[in-house]
Amino acid sequence: MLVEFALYHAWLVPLLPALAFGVIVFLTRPWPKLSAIVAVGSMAVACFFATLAAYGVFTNHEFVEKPLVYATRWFSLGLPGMPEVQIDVGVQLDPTSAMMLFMVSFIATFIFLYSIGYMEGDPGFSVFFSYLSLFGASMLLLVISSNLLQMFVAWGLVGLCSYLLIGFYSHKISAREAAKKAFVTCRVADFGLLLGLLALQIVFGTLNLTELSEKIAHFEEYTTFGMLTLIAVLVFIGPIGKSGQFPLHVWLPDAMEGPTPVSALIHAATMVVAGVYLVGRTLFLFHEVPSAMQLVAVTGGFTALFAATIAITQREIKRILAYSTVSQLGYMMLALGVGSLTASMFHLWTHAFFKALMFLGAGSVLHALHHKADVWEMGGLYKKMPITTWTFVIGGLAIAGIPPFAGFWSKDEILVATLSEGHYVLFAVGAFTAFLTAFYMWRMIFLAFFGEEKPENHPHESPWTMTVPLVVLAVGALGAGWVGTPWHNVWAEWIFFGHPHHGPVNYGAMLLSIVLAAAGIYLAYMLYLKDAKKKRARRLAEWFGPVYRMLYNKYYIDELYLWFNHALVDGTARLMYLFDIYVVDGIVNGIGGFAKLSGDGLRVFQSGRLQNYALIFFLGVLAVAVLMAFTGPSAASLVLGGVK
Amino acid sequence: MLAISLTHYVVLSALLFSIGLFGVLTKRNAVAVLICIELMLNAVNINLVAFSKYVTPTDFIGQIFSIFVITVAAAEVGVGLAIIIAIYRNRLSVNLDDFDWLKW
Amino acid sequence: MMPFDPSALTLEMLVAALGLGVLILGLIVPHGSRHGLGWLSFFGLLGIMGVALSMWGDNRELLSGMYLLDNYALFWKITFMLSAALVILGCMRYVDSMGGQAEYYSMIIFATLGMMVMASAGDFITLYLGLELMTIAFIILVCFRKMEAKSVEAGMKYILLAGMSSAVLLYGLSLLYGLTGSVIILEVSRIIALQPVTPALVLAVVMLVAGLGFKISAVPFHMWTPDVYEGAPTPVTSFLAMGSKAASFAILLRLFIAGLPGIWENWTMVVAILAAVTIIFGNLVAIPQTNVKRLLAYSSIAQAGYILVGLVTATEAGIKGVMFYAFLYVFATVGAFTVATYFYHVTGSDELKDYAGLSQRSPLMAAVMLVAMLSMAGIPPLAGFVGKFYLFKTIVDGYLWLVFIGLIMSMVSVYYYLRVALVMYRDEPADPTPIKLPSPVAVTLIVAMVVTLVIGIYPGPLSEVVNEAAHTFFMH
Amino acid sequence: METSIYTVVAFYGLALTILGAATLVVFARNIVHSVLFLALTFIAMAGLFLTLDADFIAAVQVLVYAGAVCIMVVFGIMLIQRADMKATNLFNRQLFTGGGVVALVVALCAVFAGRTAWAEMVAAEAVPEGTVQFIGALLMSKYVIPFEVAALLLLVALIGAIVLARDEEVKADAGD
Repeated sequence: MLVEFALYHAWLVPLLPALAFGVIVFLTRPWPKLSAIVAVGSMAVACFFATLAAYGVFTNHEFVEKPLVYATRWFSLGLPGMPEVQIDVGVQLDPTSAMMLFMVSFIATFIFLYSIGYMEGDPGFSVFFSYLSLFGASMLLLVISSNLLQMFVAWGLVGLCSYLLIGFYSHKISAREAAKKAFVTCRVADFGLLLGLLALQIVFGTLNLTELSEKIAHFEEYTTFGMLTLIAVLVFIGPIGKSGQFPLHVWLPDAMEGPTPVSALIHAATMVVAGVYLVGRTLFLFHEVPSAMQLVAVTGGFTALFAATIAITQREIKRILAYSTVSQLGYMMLALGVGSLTASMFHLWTHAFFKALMFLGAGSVLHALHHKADVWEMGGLYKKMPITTWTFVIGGLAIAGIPPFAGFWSKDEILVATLSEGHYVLFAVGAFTAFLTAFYMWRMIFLAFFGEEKPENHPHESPWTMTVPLVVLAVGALGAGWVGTPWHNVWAEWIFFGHPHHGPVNYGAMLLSIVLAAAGIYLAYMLYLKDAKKKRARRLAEWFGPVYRMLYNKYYIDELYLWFNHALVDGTARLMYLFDIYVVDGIVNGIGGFAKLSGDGLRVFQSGRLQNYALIFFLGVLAVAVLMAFTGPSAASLVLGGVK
Repeated sequence: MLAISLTHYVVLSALLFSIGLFGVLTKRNAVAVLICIELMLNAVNINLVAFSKYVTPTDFIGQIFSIFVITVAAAEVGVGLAIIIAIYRNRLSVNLDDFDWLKW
Repeated sequence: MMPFDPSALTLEMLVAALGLGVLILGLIVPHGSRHGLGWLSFFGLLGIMGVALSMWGDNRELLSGMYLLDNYALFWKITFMLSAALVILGCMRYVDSMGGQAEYYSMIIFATLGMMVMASAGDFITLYLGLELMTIAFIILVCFRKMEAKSVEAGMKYILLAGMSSAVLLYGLSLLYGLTGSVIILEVSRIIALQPVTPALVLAVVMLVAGLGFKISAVPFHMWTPDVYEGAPTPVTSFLAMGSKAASFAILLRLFIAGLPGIWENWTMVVAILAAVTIIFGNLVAIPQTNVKRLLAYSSIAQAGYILVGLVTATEAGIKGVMFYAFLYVFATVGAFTVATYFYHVTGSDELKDYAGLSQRSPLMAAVMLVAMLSMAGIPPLAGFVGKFYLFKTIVDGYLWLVFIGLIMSMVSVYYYLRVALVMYRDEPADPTPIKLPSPVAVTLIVAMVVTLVIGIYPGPLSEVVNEAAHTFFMH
Repeated sequence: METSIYTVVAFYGLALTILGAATLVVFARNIVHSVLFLALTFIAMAGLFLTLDADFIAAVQVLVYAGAVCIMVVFGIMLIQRADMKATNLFNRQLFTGGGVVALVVALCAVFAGRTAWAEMVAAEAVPEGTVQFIGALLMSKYVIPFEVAALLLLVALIGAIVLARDEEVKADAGD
């Protein structure tokens, strides 16, 4: 009964936080606590409905086969000589969107709760919650959209909210710059997406997902293969920006300037996966174009590796997490590119839990250390902050891919999918990235939470509003993957593209990924935890000469690793980083700068002197006359030839 | 024999229009610019009255049009002078080059 | 000739009577109770608007085409009266502090009358007189704060440049009359279609483009706009930005689409190029502005460029797009400028930096400003998005480059609109005292915001109305 | 159409007077002289209107322009420039650019208007004698709407001129 209601009123889920936004802005702004209650309450109720709806979808087998779609006419547009354009606004519920609906609202609820503790005492407390609510509403709207225009609107709103939230600490120049950068980069990408949508509308006459998927299945009736390829590439540009794929990932690490709950909400679990979700939603389009699939796969794989190499050298806790997000998003794209919606959405699902967990954990650390972010200056936090540490460790195990934690199952699924589609190079890239991921994550964990305690730090455990979400999410990070074990894969029966895929259990790949993850963790352990005496050892080595060094050849390996680390990985990462900040950033900033410069240049004409204006007016008259004489079909000959 | 045709009037009108325009573009005194605008409007009147005679001699359209143009022009001069007086009280100047507080 | 039926002029006569009544009452009533004149004007205009609504569907010609009564004209008249009423409602407090209420309100009403005459004008003479009635009333309004040097300077610039542009427009009209022997737009169009294109006709069109380009502030005929907008009293700027511009678009459509369809190949490309230049210039120069009124002036130039796009195809769809956009633009403009008016009334400043922390001082003002600007930037789901969509939809075939320019520049415009939003929402106010809004101002702001949101989310009904109005355009 | 030698002489004489006086309006260094030449231009133009069989317009031209407008302008000048009149009407800095633009505008008009076959459009009828009664009747019938609008326009201009040119003390009194 209630499930039925939730299924057919799924639009309530985005509407509730949107209402909360309005209520906070217009009514409860002067009372921070009340605003927080409104925001958290509305999101919790939305989550309740979302859960019911998801339950309804997953238990009802017909919705797995055929999505539940209902819509109302938004506007229609009739033009002479063109077919009527009808734009609907509606809800499309299928396992994918139901999963997202539940995941987004669930994680948002706990991040909202966490924010109460984290933002305590901030002067913009109410405003922050209003932005958060609007953000949640837009993201949920995006998730349930039944057509691409509606999705694009929500997509734009999500971008706007992220801009507001990243720049929330507007007194910091870096925050303002980061917000601007995020906005500009995403707008550049959105432009590509918009062109793609326009082309889809023009070619196929609809933006409804279900209609599009039917029409694109036999696209030959409407357009050429080349045009379809172009459309697919244009549509993909949007996700490149939103999901931080190379080369438009530059905004994502900078966006960590926002308050940490924002980072967790936007840049880990929800917003950045919008791009992945969009590609997943339009997979029927990409599926028709093998080269576009190739592009998605290669972009994803490259981004995964690229971001992981950068993450190794970073020092700030949130920056490491940011690059790891970029890398994990690359995995999801890779999975889509090899055609496995199942694996991609599975990784999206597990990643949401453990990445939100780790961001909130990082927030808890920053909260305790008064925003000291360098992992080299931390250490030994496990004594004073047990809950944060152990939940963070669970997150670390999950992202590294240690069974039975959630990340293992989904990463394994991606690797198996890559392998079974015959992409051996991409498989190698993915596997190596898995190793790197384990390494840099555990480097961070060992440095920050274990080892010697730094005397100048006075950490303390965070309040319950912050630790409860940590514990809940840790449970998720542990168990969220169990729905999709290779032995009994319920997940693949719900979420798939085309037909559910049941391959044999690939023990080889499984073993390889466990070994790689363990190796990464072990390496990190050797370098950063065990090696606390490294300096003393080096002094001894100098005293006793080469023989001693031979005896302690263990250090040779370390040195080799270190050399490898510094000279090669670090060097490459450094190079990538430079490329990043100079070339890619340069282009993005250059566009903005050009607009401003030309504005400055053009205003010189506005001299304030009236007769100057009159002069320009008549220059305009002359210009129009010349234009008229040469653009009109008959005027030029009339004027030049002369008809008397 | 050189007959006077419509073209003569059109050319005369164009020349008068341009003389007025020249004054508008180059005179410093606001009053001078105002009267040069009147010259431009008068050029239009020549056109209108000439067309009235040559094209629609019995309908008087052009003549009536030019009466309205004269009316509006007179009204404009009145308001323009009032503004010039007001600005003179403010800045003690009618030099148009001085009035560039509003710019960019 | 058909007998002249004075009842067809009911609206114009009522507005004229209202203007005269306000003027005379201003002489009679004592100083202390003159603020009632604002209410009289407001309710008078609302009442006349009610009469106008009852005339919907009455399509006819007066005096063999000299005066056209159709839904097209009626739609514009309602738009003008609506904007005049909203401007009056939003600025009463401001006018009370400025003085001269009777003259001020009656000038606004007479300017509205001029616009209404323009909307119905079927011949050049009526068109010219309507235009001049509006212009002269505006000139007086622009320098109404005559004790302030900037206001009078703006008036000076406006009257001299407007005089010059009317001379240019008239020159073009006179040539058109000379070529066709008629001043009635519909006859002119019939005769032109029969004749070959002559160079003088091309010259006439050039002059018309320039003269009307001045009124709608299309680049490069826009130079007066920023200066006059900045110097004029803010409510006047707001009325100038929407009323004057909308009325000029009304006659621009009549002259070019109804009057010159025979030679449309000659002017469509020019109009497209003008639209592109206007969009680019307005948006780029708006970026470095620091004065809110000036920023809005440049943004309104850019908006004129967007509206001009509707003229390019010279079809019913284009006319519809123009009317739709002009209507919603009224509300965005009223919202933004009423905020600016009242802000100036309270703080005496128009500088952007003084808007810092406005969201803390008056959440409603900041919200309305934000909604208005986002609508102008064309961000969904606000009205401006739908309007731009209708406009650009008409030119996707054949003028794709213009669509690209429009889209790119819309993105650029987001940059400076959001700069205002940032200042209002992020920065700390220098003086945190809350601004208390009097109820008329609050009502104006709320109406502007709600309409902008509603049209954006549910454009269906307005779109239907505009369809009907645009349909009657070709009936004569 | 028949053109007598008198019409030709009258046209060229009047045209030269108009253009010459207009040029002097622009080039005079004293603003009062400018206004006087303006009056001369207007009167010569009235003569031109007579050759075009527009006697009523000619009368209006003399009365409104040469009479009212010029006197009004002179009054205006007297209000703002009481002292030295010698160099009151100089050129500004954009003399040569302005001249260039005007030259181009002249060329534009010459090319476009000059190349048009105006002669073909001439109607073969004569203007009726005594235009006043026709114009009067038309103004009150066919052109009644512009006529009424013009009346309001004059009212608006009148009020505006009073509001704008009124002295500050009076304004301050009214504006409390």
